[in-house]
Amino acid sequence: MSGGCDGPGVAAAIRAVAAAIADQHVELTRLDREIGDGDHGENMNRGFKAVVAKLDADQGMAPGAVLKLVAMTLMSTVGGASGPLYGTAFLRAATAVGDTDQLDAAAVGAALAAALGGVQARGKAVPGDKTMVDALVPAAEAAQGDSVAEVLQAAAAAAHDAVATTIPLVARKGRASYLGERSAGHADPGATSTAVILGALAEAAKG
Amino acid sequence: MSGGCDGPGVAAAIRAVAAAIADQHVELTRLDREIGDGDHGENMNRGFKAVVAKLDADQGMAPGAVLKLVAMTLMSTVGGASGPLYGTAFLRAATAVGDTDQLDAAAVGAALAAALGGVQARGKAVPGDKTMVDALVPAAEAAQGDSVAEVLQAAAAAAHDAVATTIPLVARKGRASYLGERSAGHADPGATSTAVILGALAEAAKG
Amino acid sequence: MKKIINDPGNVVSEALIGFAAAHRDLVRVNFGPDYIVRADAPVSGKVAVVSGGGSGHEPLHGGFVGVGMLDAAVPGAVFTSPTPDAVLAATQAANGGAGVLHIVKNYTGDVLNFETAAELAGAEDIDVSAVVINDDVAVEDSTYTAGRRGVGGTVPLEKIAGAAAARGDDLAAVTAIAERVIGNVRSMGVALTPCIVPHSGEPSFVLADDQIEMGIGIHGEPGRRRMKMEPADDLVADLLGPVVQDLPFERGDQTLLMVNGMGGTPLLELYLAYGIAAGLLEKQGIEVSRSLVGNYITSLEMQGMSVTLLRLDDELTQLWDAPVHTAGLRWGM
Amino acid sequence: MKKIINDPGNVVSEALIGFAAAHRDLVRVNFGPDYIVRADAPVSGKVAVVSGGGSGHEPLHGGFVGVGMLDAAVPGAVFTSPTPDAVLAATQAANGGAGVLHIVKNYTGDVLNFETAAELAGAEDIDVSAVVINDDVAVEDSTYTAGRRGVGGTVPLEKIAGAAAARGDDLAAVTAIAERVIGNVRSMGVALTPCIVPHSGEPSFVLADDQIEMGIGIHGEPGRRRMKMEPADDLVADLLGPVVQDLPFERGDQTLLMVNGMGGTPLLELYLAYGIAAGLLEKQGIEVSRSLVGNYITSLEMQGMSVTLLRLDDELTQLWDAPVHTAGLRWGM
Ligand SMILES: Nc1ncnc2c1ncn2[C@@H]1O[C@H](COP(=O)(O)OP(=O)(O)O)[C@@H](O)[C@H]1O
Ligand SMILES: Nc1ncnc2c1ncn2[C@@H]1O[C@H](COP(=O)(O)OP(=O)(O)O)[C@@H](O)[C@H]1O
Ligand SMILES: [Mg+2]
Ligand SMILES: [Mg+2]
Ligand SMILES: [Mg+2]
Ligand SMILES: [Mg+2]
Repeated sequence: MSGGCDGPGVAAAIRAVAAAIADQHVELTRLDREIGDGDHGENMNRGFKAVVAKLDADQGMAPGAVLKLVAMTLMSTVGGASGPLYGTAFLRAATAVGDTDQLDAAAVGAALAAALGGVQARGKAVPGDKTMVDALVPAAEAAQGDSVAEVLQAAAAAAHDAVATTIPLVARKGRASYLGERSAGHADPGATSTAVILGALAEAAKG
Repeated sequence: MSGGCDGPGVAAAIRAVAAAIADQHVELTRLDREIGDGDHGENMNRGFKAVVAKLDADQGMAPGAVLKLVAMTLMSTVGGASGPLYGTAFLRAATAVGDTDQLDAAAVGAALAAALGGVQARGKAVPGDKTMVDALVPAAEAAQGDSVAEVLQAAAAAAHDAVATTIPLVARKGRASYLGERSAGHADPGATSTAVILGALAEAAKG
Repeated sequence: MKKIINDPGNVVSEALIGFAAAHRDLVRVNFGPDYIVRADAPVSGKVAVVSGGGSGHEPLHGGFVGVGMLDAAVPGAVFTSPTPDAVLAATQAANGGAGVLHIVKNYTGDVLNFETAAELAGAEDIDVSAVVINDDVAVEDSTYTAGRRGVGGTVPLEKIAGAAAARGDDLAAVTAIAERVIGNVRSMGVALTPCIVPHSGEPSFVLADDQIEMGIGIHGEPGRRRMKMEPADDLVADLLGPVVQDLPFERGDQTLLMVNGMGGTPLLELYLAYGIAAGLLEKQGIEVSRSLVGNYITSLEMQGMSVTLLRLDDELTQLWDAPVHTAGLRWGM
Repeated sequence: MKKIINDPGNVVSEALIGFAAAHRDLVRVNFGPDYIVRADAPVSGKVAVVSGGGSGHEPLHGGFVGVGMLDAAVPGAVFTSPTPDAVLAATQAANGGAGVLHIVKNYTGDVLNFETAAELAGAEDIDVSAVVINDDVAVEDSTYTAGRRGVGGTVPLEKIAGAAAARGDDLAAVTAIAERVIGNVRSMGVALTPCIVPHSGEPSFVLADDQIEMGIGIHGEPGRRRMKMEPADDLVADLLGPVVQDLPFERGDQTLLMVNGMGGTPLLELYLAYGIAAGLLEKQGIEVSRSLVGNYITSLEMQGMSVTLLRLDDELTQLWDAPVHTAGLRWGM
């Protein structure tokens, strides 16, 4: 991360995520209109805008504290299905990194695995259900490397590729499941936002 | 009138009116949509259909009785502004012809004048207000001739010509008045239905 | 046109069948001529309050038949005044011997048909008095028109006149109360979209995607002017301004504020508009002591709203608060 | 998109301002986090009933806060579940010491957010129990979906659970009554037109001029199938059939029949549909002993309707009849 993997570096990476979500929110909403209720981009954008405001107010936190702040803010501003899911993901990630001052490659990999575990514990989705889990599972598996940048790069690439794999799937969880066969042929909005988030983190880590 | 100007003849003429209204009701409604609430054709058609049903049930009435039956039926089936107005018109016409068995030219002229009087008493419209009065006034004035056919022919022609004169008028009575200046440029639905009625009567009288 | 109907010609009578079934504890419905009366009509010795008009404005008027409001309602075809024979029959069915008040909205058709019915009722020795509500300030020039239309104010008028009759006022007194409401109530409405009358099948008018019709009546009759859609703050100010100026309502007045939907506008938007209107009135020192938000006098599926303001005195407030039990308005019982 | 709003981002909070102003005798509204509570909350010693969900379904849920129904409601953004902190705050505000029942409609977002809130409330020693309503028979295959959605049945559920709490039942008993309602209520809906979420600005789906979406949820989620528009007789039969077969409702059952509008359908059409539904049930020997017709759980300005049938026993009937005073449902007081 440009500022390294200390607290400010993580905060900067989260700001990059907020910018990427702001950039993509119309597209995320469009995807959600196809197979959901047309609010996913709006939900995520509202959440990450609130995160940025909180980061502005409270600087100099350790990585874990930043992730916990993201978790609590998403939880209390996003709503919908994705709010508690991403909230839980960041909360578990925060717990995983503990109170270290500096994240390393292993810590990031562990955080990603914890995040995935949290999403699955809350949402009960399995791979193939056409949810964000379909992006998180390959991302967590791919999260290997010698540096934080490498780990995130690998995870982001895997998540990015996973988005396309959700297109043919018939949804079995979330609102899209009500479409049955009609949900096939569209990318899952939550898998897409997962790819956007990981992509922004990876970019930020490259510095 | 084909069957003469006795009761059955008048009844036959009224059936001809009903047929003409049925024929023109879509156009009357279209006109009313332009400057009213889009129901005039429907209202008149509902009324004259009911009239025909009553004529079927009760045959052999004298001219005055036929006109009174038309009046009461229109009054109780048309609704809107035109219902009580046409109802009153036919009621006054019935009173004017009295219990004669056979209408002559003078009786028809007097009936038309009485009808006009009734419409104006009820509706308080004066010529130029863009209402059925604008067709009835010239019709009553023109209602001259040696035979019933001639009288009705003259009245119908005057009413027919009067329809066009309502086009530039700004309405001052009825629903169209709410349009103010915007009511100009459209023929008045009630003046048009008056022309349709008189036209059908005149045709019937030709035999 | 997609409507939940069978034959467009039978919409009103089929809806009446459903209304009768849903509210059999409250009303009786007569078919041919069509009218709705209180289940316990006639109430002997009580002035009866009867109203009516074209259908398509539900819950008005049938939804206001019941204890403490209307004794009978006469529904015409959609947007078409009922006929005198139907009004007469409803008047007879409601008459409890103390006379009948006709509440008539000022539309030529309603006025003429109720007038004729009142003459017929008079011939049968029923005491009828009539009031004509004309609260629509959108009609600026009443000399060169059929006069101001009866719109939103009809709802508090029917409630308050009904309450006066329920407490035992005689016909002259109920009529006087009704006239007092008419003298103190003003309204204006706006349409965002047209509506489609079932038998016509065509929109009543056409508006561009960014256009609204300001000052609309309740049948899709045109209003003051077409204008560009604007934010709710401006829209509500444009409706409320002429309403307040007309009476005029003044600092210190106690009022009933009614924000009414035209049928197709979500309640969420109506509450939003109510908040704006209440805020504007507060700034002018006009107190809102009673309120009503919802779809009460509608134009089928039209999107839009109207604002009605009624100046209250203690007696009108009491009558507004009095118990009422109808399909469309209920409290205190 | 023409809507009576200012900034699409502020629709819910501006509507809450209006709601608070219009119903200050009935409710208090908290902003940030947003929730609505009874004016006299918490009612000490009474079980509190709390519900919530995305906005845009008004009067549900805020319109059902008051005496005899909900103690608090938590409105999310339009069509978006509220967040756990808001649900927690409402739970705290409503809690009178006898525990809190969460009424949750079965949508992933609602379930997850209420679950999280319940965990948080538990950590603060508030007794919370939750019921999840899933009455939408349009979802045929609940194994391969997020399960049946909570739709029209939510309205009688909130009324009856609220009445049980009002008569003094403890948390276990109120929960059991709520589960009994859920076990006996079934619904299905149809959309004639889509609706437009303010911040999206685009219709939730697109239907041809003669097409309808049968089995729709309350957010414009798709239903069982797209089909050609049909006469009301067929449409109502297509909605009622699956509802009756599912429980199944049987000859001799006493029921509450609710015909609900999706927000943009005229009341005239809803009554017409009610008449058809009541007639079909009568033919099957299913008795309609209570009824509700109107817009109670809506999808903004969507045109369409839903049919809900609840099998009643004496106790459920008594609880339905018990006094209620809320903005959206009121009787007996
Ligand atoms: N049970 C679940 N587990 C994991 N992810 C889920 C689950 N349900 C929904 N999602 C994700 O949430 C996304 C939708 O989020 P969003 O639109 O914000 O919420 P809502 O569906 O409540 O409107 C879906 O695209 C999907 O990826
Ligand atoms: N006061 C009046 N005097 C005479 N004719 C009138 C008056 N008011 C309205 N009309 C006539 O009635 C016609 C409209 O009739 P109709 O559409 O059936 O009734 P409504 O206006 O109640 O819908 C107008 O075109 C006009 O000719
Ligand atoms: Mg969504
Ligand atoms: Mg007309
Ligand atoms: Mg009309
Ligand atoms: Mg949502």
